[in-house]
Amino acid sequence: MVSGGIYSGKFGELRKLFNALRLRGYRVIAPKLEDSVIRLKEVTSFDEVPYGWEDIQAPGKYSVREGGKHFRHGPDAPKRILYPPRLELFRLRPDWSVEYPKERFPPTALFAIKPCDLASISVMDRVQGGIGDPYYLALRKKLIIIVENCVEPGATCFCSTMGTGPEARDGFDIAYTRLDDDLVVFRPGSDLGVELLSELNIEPATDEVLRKYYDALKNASLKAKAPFELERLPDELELGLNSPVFKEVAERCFGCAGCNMVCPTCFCFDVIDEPELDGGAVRVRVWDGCFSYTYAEVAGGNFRKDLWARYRHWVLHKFAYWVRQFGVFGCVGCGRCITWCPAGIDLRETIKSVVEWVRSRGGS
Amino acid sequence: MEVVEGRLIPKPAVIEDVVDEAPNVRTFYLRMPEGYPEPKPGQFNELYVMGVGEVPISVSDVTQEGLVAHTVRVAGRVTEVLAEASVGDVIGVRGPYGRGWPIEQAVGKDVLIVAGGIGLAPLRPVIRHIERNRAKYGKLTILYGARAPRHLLYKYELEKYASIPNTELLLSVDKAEGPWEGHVGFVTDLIPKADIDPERTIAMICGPEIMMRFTIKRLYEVGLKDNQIYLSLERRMRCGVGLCGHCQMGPYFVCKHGPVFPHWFIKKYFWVEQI
Amino acid sequence: MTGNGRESLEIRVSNLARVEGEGGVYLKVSGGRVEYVEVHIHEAPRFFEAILKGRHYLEVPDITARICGICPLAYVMSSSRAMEKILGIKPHEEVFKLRRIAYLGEWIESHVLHIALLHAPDFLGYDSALQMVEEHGDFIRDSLKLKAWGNRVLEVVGGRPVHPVVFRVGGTYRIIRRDELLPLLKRVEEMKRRARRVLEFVANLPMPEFRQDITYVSLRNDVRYPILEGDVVTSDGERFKEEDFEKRIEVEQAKYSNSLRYRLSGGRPYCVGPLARFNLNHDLLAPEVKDKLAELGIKAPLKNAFQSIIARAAEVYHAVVELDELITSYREPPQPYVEGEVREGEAAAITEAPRGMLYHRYRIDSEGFVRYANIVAPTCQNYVAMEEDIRRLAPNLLAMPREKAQWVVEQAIRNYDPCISCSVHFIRLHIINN
Amino acid sequence: MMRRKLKVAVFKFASCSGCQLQILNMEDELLTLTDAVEFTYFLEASRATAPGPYDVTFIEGSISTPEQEELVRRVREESRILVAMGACATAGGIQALRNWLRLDDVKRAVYPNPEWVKALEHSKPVAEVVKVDYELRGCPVSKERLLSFIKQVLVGRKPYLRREALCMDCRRKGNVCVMVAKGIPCLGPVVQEGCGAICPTFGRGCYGCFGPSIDARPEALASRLREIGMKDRDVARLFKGFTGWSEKFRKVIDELEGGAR
Ligand SMILES: Cc1cc2nc3c(=O)[nH]c(=O)nc-3n(C[C@H](O)[C@H](O)[C@H](O)COP(=O)(O)OP(=O)(O)OC[C@H]3O[C@@H](n4cnc5c(N)ncnc54)[C@H](O)[C@@H]3O)c2cc1C
Ligand code: SF4
Ligand code: SF4
Ligand code: SF4
Repeated sequence: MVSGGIYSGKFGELRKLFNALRLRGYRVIAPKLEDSVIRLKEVTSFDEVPYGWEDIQAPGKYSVREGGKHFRHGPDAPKRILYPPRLELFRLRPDWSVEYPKERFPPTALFAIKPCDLASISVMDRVQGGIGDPYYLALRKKLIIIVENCVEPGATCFCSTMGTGPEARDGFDIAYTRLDDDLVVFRPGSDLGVELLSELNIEPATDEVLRKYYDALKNASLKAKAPFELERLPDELELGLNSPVFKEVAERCFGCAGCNMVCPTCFCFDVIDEPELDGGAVRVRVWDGCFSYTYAEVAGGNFRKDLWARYRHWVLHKFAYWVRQFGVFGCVGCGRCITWCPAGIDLRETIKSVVEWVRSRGGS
Repeated sequence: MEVVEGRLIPKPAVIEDVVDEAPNVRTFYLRMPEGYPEPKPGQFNELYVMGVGEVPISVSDVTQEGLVAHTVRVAGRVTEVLAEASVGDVIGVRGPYGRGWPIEQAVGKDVLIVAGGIGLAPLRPVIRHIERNRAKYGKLTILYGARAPRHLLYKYELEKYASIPNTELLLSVDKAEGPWEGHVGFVTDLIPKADIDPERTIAMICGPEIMMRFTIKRLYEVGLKDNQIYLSLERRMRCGVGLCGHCQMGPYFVCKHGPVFPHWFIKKYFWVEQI
Repeated sequence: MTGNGRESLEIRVSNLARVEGEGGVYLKVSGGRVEYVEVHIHEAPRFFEAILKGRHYLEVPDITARICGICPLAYVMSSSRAMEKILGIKPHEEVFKLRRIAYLGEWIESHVLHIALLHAPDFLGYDSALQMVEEHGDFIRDSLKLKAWGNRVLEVVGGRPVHPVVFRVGGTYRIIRRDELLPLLKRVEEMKRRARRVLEFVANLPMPEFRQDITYVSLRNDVRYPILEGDVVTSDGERFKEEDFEKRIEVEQAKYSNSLRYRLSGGRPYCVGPLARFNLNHDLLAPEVKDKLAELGIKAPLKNAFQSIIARAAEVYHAVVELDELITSYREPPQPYVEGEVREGEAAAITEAPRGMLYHRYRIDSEGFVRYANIVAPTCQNYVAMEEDIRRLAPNLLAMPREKAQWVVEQAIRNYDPCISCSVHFIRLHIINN
Repeated sequence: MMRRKLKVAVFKFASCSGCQLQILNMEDELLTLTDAVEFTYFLEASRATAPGPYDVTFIEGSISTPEQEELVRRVREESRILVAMGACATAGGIQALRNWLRLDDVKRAVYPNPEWVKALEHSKPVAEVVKVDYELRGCPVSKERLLSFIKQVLVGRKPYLRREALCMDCRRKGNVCVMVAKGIPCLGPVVQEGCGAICPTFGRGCYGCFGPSIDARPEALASRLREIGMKDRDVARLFKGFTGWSEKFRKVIDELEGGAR
């Protein structure tokens, strides 16, 4: 019997859970090791999920090794699935009638995603969902989420600062935590989660298990910290708009917009209108990013022609403007933009330096 | 199988009239598609040329017959093709979008319009509105500057603005080129020349950003406060409805929080370099 | 010389059309005697030999690929094989298969381009293939589909048809998965059908009467139709190792040409390419190709240069059949590539580019940087043969209207599918040696 | 949308013919395209040639001999829109590597009779000789971009193709960054998108065939590559490829090579 409590079971129960999802007809998207990188891909067998592997992340560096206990998120975020990088929106025939691509949005389960990525979905819910992006909503409606809490955050993770991890708070169907080799703690987060868990061989967690569980998560949360606090951060950053830090960091930046692309919440897009030989046209939406030169370019000028201004906009958007726009931070602390930055720039350091600059000038 | 209809779909509108306003500037009067809501002064539409692309263009008039005018300056790829369109052609439209001028807040007050170049286009509906509801507003002052006399918009009705009761019209050009009775210099130079009552004026500004910054400084000098100043901003736009992210200015999406903003609202960001 | 009254003829085509690159042909016959035949190459020299010096061995395939956009893979393959010999690398068998797959894709793409778009119009009197669509639509469509499929093979295996990116010395940059290749087979039967039809079409083209007296040269390995490996064989009965190639040829530079030209020892003009390969290896063609040829009454050897189009079409058909086998049997290799021991050394390799044997020789230093390079492209080897053909055609030309004569001269050159871009970059080069 | 057929010319200069081949590689579209486009000068495809003026002229290849310099000037006069197509025409191409060497040495290295061979001191991009209206980058150009370009001209708009960093396309495509995951040097961050990020897709770093992106910062990439342990000369060689002669890359190369030219 399962209701909204905390349960524990053996590792094998995860396999059952995975299979249950498949049996219910879900397309299961899960971490999967491919060419030495943990991707987020469709997975057809539980054995493909890289339990027993660990990733090692650092600014501008990524690798995996076998034998580690805990994998974390790789370069792919749920954004890739819910908000595809390239989407044909419609075609116009020469007589202006509209033709929609017949896209299929199959019911999808995200399995073993991380709390930061879960949080990124709730950020997207406020952004894309809030503005009613129909493509997003069509996929989102049918999404089921099984999240794996983080016992061992990585070196670029700072979810506990951002308040998004290492333990998932809400918005999931099931959250599980691997405590040791054969002990898994489960928590349902929705009716569907309760229903799925009832099919497993699990029991209410004993006090001992609970203690272990809380300890593990507490420990983890001490690790996933950034060298800054959220309190007053938006205001402090806005006071730092003229800080030289942005210019200094931008010296090392390539402006490749890789961070925009890997960030699980960056949502900007470009619209590409293309004529067809028959006199009609097609409109395509592709991911864009504020690092790209043309992003703020208009006929006759560019509002952010210098890279430092683009860099500053990005940092400010994530940590200040976003809060004003959507009531949450635009960053979930996943650290992707740090690991996957080919220049190895560490966002946490930038923020820390700006805050220091502001404080040194008596601001805040 | 599921077909998802998105937003961002232009609907066909017919061009009913085209007026050449100035070199490289033309006004298109459009018969809008069914269901198109009446635009408010300061709002804009996304105009689309089949296969060419889409541009945000302010509504510059709504005629008695319900045609919606757009005054377009050739600036780049889309506007260049758009400007070639002629009567009978069909273009795509979406809108109206954005928040317009504070015509409600300005009821009972004096209205000061400061426009530079193409910036008069989004303000023309304000002039029209005041003209049609003359009793509701105080003094109307129109300060308008262009590069040269031939670049002035709406030449055929500009002078008529001056004959709207209780209205002052002052013109300025950067360079006179031929006979010219108005001011030569910056449009901002007209501010001290105009008769402005700082206690009861609402200022509405549209033009290039530096012109707007100078204007604000001048308005401070004559005693206007931030909450009396409104300006219409321009940013790159790819969607017009707050989805694509491009038009952000600080935390604001110019397309949906603007394009018209009270100055106090955006002051913190508006003056920051390359914000 | 001939009864048709005309004794002299002068033809000057300064810009040859429907060839890859920039060249011209000049012919002067007076008093019934051929005064000169000159195939001019005014393609600008690009000095690859000089550029290569000091480049790392891993970069050589990518750089030499740019000699020719039509057969870039041939350059990648010849240079990779030469480097592998130096470094003592033996690529995995499946990598070898993959190379052959890509190479055959390139053959199809390049051959069909020539057959349909460049050469066929000649036989029927069209200026371009696009004009043929109306009357010979099926042939053009078959050809375009085949060409697209050949390109598709290259895209799947190498990323793009022109200058594919995946091949490197020792193998590929990443493992090409079997599941990436298999979808190609969906259309393979259709392609066989189209290839048969193209072969039929070209076999029935009106052919000018002409018999070459020339030596054919190609690779031969006695196991497979030659592409990536073999000894050099000639129709004069010689057989020697690729390493010895340079010893068996003579090089000349003509003042009117930016390209060097080659003869076999003893000053013999020779020809490489589909006709030569076909004549020397027809026994190794796939059985169904042989059957089809027999049905069409085509017997090897083909000694009429105009029939090169038939050899090409036969090779296209063969390529589709072999691709079917290769893709079906392909298994992913354990490693994408084998790393060699970087050491000083020198080696040569030949592979069969669509237009014939492509010879590369390199010397690298102990850090893997190129010290010396020599490349002999197929087309340079054929210039003498082209001139020879035209010389032999001269009597017939005198009997033709001028327009027609000029056309035939051009066609005689197009018979070789000359790739002029390739040909100017190779000279017997002695890279500055320090 | 299409009124009269667009007159298109294709001229070849010093090149490998790969870019013009990309036109013939549009197998699926070729026949439809010829309804709207007339190739009035395209030697590789047709014997029949018509004199200018041309609506659109695609130039393949770099300008590397005195005759070519002459010819391209004449072609410019005959062309309404002149498009430099491919790495050779836009950046001098791989043959521009000789620009770092002395021409005499180069000639002597290659030809037994160097005095017979005429060449300019440098292999130049077309824009160094005449005004170029558009650039279509790549070695070779991308077929998709070429087609899109032609369609945009047909519809009457000034063609536009994104020119941001390749990384964006690479990551959109779902590639794993080879620099980060494998430590493979990649020019993607400073190279213009357009190829579809093929090299990273096939497990290697970008070697630069599309040349610098719109706001490229090759100097930043160069210092990062040195920071992760590459030698100056190897970094220089990385940039010194198909588009090495482009202004931005040239600058970095010269700095790394100590200004030696
Ligand atoms: C709210 C608003 C109202 C406007 N009203 C008018 C008007 O009434 N009359 C008028 O002539 N112009 C107006 N503009 C400016 C007009 O939108 C640009 O001149 C036009 O987008 C240029 O497009 P283009 O394709 O010709 O130029 P390109 O430089 O080729 O631009 C390509 C694309 O970039 C974007 N873009 C470029 N410049 C701008 C810009 N200034 N603003 C927004 N997006 C841009 C567009 O999406 C455009 O399709 C307005 C702009 C905004 C934001
Ligand atoms: S800004 Fe960086 S750390 Fe924050 S959510 Fe985006 S990618 Fe993750
Ligand atoms: S692989 Fe290269 S192009 Fe792709 S993201 Fe990394 S640096 Fe950029
Ligand atoms: S990734 Fe770079 S080198 Fe590779 S094809 Fe694209 S532009 Fe060329």
